[in-house]
Amino acid sequence: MSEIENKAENGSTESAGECTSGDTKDDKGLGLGVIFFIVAFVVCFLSGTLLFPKLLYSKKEQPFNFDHELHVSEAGDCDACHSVREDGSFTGIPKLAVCLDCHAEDPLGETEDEVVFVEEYVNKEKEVPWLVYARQPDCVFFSHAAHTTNTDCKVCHGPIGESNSSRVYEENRLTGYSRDIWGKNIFGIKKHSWDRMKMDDCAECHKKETGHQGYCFQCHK
Amino acid sequence: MDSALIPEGAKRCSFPKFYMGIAVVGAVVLWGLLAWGLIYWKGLNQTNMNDYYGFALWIWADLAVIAVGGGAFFTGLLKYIFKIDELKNIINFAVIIGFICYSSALLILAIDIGQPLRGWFIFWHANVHSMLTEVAFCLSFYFAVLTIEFIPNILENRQANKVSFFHHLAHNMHGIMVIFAATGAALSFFHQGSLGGVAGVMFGRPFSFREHLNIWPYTFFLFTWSAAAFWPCFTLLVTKITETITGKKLVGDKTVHLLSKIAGWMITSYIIAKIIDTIYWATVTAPSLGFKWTHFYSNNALYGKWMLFTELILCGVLPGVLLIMKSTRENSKLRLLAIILGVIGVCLNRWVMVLQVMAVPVMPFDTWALYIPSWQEMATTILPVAYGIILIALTYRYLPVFPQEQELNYPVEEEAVDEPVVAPAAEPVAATE
Amino acid sequence: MKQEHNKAHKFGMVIDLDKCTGCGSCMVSCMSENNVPFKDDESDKKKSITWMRVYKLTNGKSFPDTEIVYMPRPCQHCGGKGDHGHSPCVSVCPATATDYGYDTGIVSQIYTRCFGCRYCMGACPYHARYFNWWDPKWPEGMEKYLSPDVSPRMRGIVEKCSFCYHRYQAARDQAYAEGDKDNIPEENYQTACTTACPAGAIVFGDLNNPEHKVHQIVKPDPHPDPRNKHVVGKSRNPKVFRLLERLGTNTKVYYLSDREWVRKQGDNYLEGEWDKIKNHHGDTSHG
Amino acid sequence: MKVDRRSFLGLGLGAAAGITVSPMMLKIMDDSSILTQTTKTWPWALDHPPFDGEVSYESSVCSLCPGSCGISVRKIDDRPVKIEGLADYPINDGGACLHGIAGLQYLYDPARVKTPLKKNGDKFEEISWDDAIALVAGKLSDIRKSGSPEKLACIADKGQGSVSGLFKRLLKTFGSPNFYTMPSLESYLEVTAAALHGEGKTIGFDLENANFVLSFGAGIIEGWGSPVNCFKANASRKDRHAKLYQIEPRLSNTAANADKWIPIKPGTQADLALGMCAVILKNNLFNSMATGFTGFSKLTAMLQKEYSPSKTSEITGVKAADIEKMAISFAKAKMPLAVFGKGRGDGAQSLKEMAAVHTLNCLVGNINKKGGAFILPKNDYLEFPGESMDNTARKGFSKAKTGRYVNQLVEKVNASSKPVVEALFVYNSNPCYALHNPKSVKEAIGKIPFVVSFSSYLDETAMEADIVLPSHTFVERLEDVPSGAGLAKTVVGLTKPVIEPVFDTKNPGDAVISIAKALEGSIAENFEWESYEECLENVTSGIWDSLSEDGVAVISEGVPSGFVNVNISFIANNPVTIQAQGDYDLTLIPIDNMRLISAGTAASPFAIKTVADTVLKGTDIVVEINPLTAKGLKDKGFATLTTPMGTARVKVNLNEGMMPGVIGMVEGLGHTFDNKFVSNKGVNVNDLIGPVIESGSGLDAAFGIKAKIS
Repeated sequence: MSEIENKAENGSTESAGECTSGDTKDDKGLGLGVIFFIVAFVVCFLSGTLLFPKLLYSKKEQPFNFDHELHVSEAGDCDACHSVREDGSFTGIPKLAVCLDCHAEDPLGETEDEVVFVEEYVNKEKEVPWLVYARQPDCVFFSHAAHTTNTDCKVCHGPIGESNSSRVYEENRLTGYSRDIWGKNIFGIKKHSWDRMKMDDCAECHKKETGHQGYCFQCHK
Repeated sequence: MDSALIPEGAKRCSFPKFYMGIAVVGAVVLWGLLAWGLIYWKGLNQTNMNDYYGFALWIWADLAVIAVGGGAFFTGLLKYIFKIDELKNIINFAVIIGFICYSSALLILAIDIGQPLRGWFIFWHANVHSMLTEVAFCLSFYFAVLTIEFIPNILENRQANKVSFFHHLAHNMHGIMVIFAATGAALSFFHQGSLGGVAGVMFGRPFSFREHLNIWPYTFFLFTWSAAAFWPCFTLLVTKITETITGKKLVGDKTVHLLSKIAGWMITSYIIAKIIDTIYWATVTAPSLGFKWTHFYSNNALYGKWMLFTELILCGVLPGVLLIMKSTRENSKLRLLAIILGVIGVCLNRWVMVLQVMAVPVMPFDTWALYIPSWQEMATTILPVAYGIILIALTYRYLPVFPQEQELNYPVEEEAVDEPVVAPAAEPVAATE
Repeated sequence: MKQEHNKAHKFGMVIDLDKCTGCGSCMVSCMSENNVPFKDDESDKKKSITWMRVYKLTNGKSFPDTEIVYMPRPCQHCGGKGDHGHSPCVSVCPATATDYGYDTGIVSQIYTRCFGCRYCMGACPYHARYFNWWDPKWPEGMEKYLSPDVSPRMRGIVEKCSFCYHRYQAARDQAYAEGDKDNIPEENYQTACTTACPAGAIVFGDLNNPEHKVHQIVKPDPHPDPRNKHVVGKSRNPKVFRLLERLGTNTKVYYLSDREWVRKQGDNYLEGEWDKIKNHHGDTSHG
Repeated sequence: MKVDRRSFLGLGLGAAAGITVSPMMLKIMDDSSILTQTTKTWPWALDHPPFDGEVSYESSVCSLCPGSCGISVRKIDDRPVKIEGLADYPINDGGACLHGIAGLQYLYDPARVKTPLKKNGDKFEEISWDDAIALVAGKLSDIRKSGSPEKLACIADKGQGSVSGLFKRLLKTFGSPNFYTMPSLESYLEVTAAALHGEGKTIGFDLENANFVLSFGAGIIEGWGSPVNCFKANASRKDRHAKLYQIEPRLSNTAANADKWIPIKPGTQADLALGMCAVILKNNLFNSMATGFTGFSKLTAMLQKEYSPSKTSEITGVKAADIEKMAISFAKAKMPLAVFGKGRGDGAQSLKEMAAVHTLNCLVGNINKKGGAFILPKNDYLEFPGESMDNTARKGFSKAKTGRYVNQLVEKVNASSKPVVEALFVYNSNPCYALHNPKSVKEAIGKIPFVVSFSSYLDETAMEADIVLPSHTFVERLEDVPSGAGLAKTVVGLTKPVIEPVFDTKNPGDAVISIAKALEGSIAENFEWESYEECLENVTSGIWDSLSEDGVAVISEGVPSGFVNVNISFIANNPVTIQAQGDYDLTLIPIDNMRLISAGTAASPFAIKTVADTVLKGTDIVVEINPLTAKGLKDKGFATLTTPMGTARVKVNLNEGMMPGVIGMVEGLGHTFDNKFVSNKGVNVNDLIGPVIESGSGLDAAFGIKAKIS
């Protein structure tokens, strides 16, 4: 009550006092307002652009480092480990059993990562809990079989085969999905076809390649 | 206590009395908010809706408030475009009622959806074929327009108006209001219509399905027309209620008679169209789908032919005739009867076009589905009513809503009464500062 | 695009009501295949999610002339008036959460897009669409049997039969793996209800493919019905009918029965109308 | 510098504009909608969406009911996610019933017993397997030492299969003849075959080929026999132009699907069958072989006297002309077949009825003919090594069984003040639910000092037990599953574990072997297998190769050959027809519904979900009644149903498919164990019906009970 009253009082005195020189005062106030506006705008814009992603994503390390380049040179192309099964489904990240095809006997190499791999997983017969950068939400159906015949893995996954170490996995705290889906760029701007993996990116390519972005069920389940 | 905010020259009840009243209605609002909270927290299982009644009380309330709240756009249209100046006496109030109705409609829609966090999909992933998309867009834009139309009135508050910026803003906004009125009218035409379209396009539901004119089913036009026809009834009804509660005459008879006359002719023309539509539907559309029209009114506990009679004759033809005839129109009791019937009529129409549509079995082996809303649904439906009462009370108290208030209530002692009451209260304060 | 359209499938079903025993296998197979939840009390059938529901029809006669027939009702996958793909539900969804796949004729439902306005449910005369009034919950441990092929739903959204689209996805995957992506044998894509039916009452396949059994039974008429231009694909088998055909929904689920009263219950008829048109292959339209 | 409101306005607007222009708004909006998609946010809290992996299919056999269908279990890596019918399996060829399909729900059933339990006062406490076995063995040793080993009894669901074999072996070497099976179609077929064709035989019905099936209430599509096999045979009727006449008081699904439904007064099927026999005899439409049947002339004389069409019509309510017409078309049909076993065939049955119906088969000469009734030897593929018994065992085993059937056992236990049974094993059966008047069964079980249940679930009987030794469910266990249930062929399937046991349970075979070993001495000597697996391989050695390789062994198929002896003296003596107990005006009969399970196990949550609201509404059971009978009762309204055994609050479904004067109540509801999805719904119809023992056969033949409703 008293607040309303006070405000009312202030208002009345102000306007009473301002009556004569209202215009000049207005200008000054507006000028100050503009400065405040600009400062607030810049601060909020920058925090929304720079600080916000830092808060939104948590950083996680892979269980141990994985050298894709080395594996490509030793084992062969992507499909040496990530293959399409006979029934057309996709194996994704290989299971321990696949690793053991080569790593069965003695440790291969003397890296620390190999030690972790052997001690923590091979000896304990535990699957490696890899964090999957490209994991799509549960509602998405993606047929690798339909794409691998005419599309290079790189188009969606980027040059991951050339990497020597596993990069940090960034997890969206809200949704639990990998940052790779939205893309590194918080504005969603992409330079390469693999920079983002949202539905619109699929649709864009489908439109270009098949003339139609596809029906819902083509990619949803 | 709040006298400094009360419009100059207006008499209002004492501060405690006013807020006691607000508190009572506020309790109802809290009840509604509690129900809303429950619905968001626990989900729509808090309602009595089911897979047959996907649309129920809420959608009816939505359609009904939008129908009766159509006054804002129509008054705007008549005053600013058709230059019927007499309506200046009611336009502020019509805008407020419209604002309340449309904000309520949006509120109810927000409660009604199963995944509120995805509500924005309707805009972002809009399906242009859907009548509901059209509704959502028009409704939201029109609500924005209404807010703009409402702002000048708020700025006319005694204190706000003292700020020269606000004063000028309000003044200038009045000047360009014609643009908003035109925009509003166009938007309204479409969303009133598309609300009608919601039912009319459902070709799987022979009860609501209507033949189309181009892409629009007849219900599209009927809804727009009925909203245009019945809004004066609701505006007059709310005015009457406000007058009764405040004990003052707020709108001049001339305006009231004009509005009634508009209503009379619009209702009558609408109801003729509606009857023609009904006959066409009953004799051509429904039979072509294998239904005798009586199928939709039999073998259930609620939806009998009386419903059709009530909607068309009792709450359609009758108020139309009563309001057309000068003698009955200018008889305050009969006029009141007519506007009440009119409001019931349009609400009943919306009820039928939502709930009966869901109730009627379409598959020959299906059965009628009847439903009684849960308290949570009722509370959230009453919530906007209570909120509307509070908003009307506040605006009436603090804003110069009714331009005729002074001349109608204290025409002689205007000066004498006014000055002593307000001015002394303000001046000493200013002096001490 | 044009090419694709020429090759378009039109998946559909024909259910022999004389063979159907009302045993419920199709319902349970569907629920188990599609991760459909269940709750304590499922006896309020208006709040019970059963993509496949079996209706009990009676001829309305009294003892001992009563007859019963069971009618399984999955989503009818309407093609809409003129079979142009504007199904009753698809055309009303404000958020494009359901679409008509012109390549398959299957009406989709995207659970993550739907925001729960329920307009589609109002528009569907078959009550094939179900709302998740509750949070789906499984007893401890039971979530381990959930299939990864169909995403579990959340509360507040609509779900419905998809003709086990995930099985089509799997069949396509297999065809890709076998190097002949356009060749999906009839038996490779069958819905869960079809394969489960112990009476073999359900036949599923491509209505556009004359080699498929469903086409051979239904013999769909590719031309619009002369008596109702909205109706396309009417069966040329006099024992076959569709549900509410005259509404122009153009469903892809056909029913088969030797019994006339059963065929009559497939649609609404004015008095005397049925007798005039029943011989026009179980047909429906008015003059 | 004066900071006025305009500055604040600037600040606010600036902040708002800055946030709006930054990607944060859009991102949060997008993420919040994705948030609604992710499972972990929601109260139902799945930790993760269902894991994807490699798909594989494992074949096995469903042992939920005697149907013994082949199943194919779809697995994602190690996780079974779906059960489907196994294509080309000799019984079900790809089809599956709803209970089997929902089988995985039993695996994770909330009422499962997760570890051995010991009753302490009113409560169960968890104990280890070793302790539990030791405890059971200790108790049994005491009984044996007391010198009356026959006081150990066992109730199992069936007498066939190696697990039942192990139980029988344990009892025999322990010294008890008291092995009982729950009533089942299989046992009724054996009883009927024994009455007409001699011991050691069973009957198979060639439904797949018969072209005129006369079903005396057999719910051919309600779960009778081997359900999926019957579904298939029935569905093929349309293409084979075969006819089915269904004779029962209610328009069941079978009746609805049949070519003709003949409503009949409850409990008079035997009379109708005999009336038809009379017509056939009178019109000389019988097979010439029939004159050679033992008791033929006596039967002819009796029938002419007692079962003239008009008299039969009076008893049964079927028109005399219809009886004659039906009998004549039956006799003249190319491949006629009369089928007995009301409902599922596992409820109470009267031998008079079964024998009378089967006499029809014998008279028209369809025995061991295509499309007829096959007289098969009892399925005897198990080769247990001969038992070595000590004196105690020999003495005990040679004593007479306490009762002929479970019912008499219950009766005897209740009648005696001294313990007739000292210890009871209950395996795969739930007598405290499935027998008529379960209250008296519970009372009897309460009187038995030591009860061991081998159930997988804490069902009504397990609740009464002192020790629960939980069994694997059918998807976790290895077991041979012989077909019974009236099939025209003899098939043994192999149930295989498709998942590691979810809880600390055992294969019941292993549990029995462990108990036997703990009993030491001559008993242990008879169980010298390392494990049940070894035992199974050993005792099924004759068919093990095909069992283990194909998952199935077909023992006999096609029309059996050889002369079959027919003795119709039992029926020629015209035994008394059972009357319903009580003297109310109406008759309550149980209804078999395919979507429910009438035996001990409850239906799965999925199956319960499919049950119509005209059967179960909320927690109320709905009874069917003809509008003519339901004077003053409203459809969907409440009523009180009273029988001599008790009363129940029920809802009413006015149903023109119900014969006037009869009330139908579904079987399989009213379970009381701890699974909110399936329990505490409706009432158990067995609570309202008491056993009525048929003199001569000793069977509980209560087809219903007199009742009133108001």
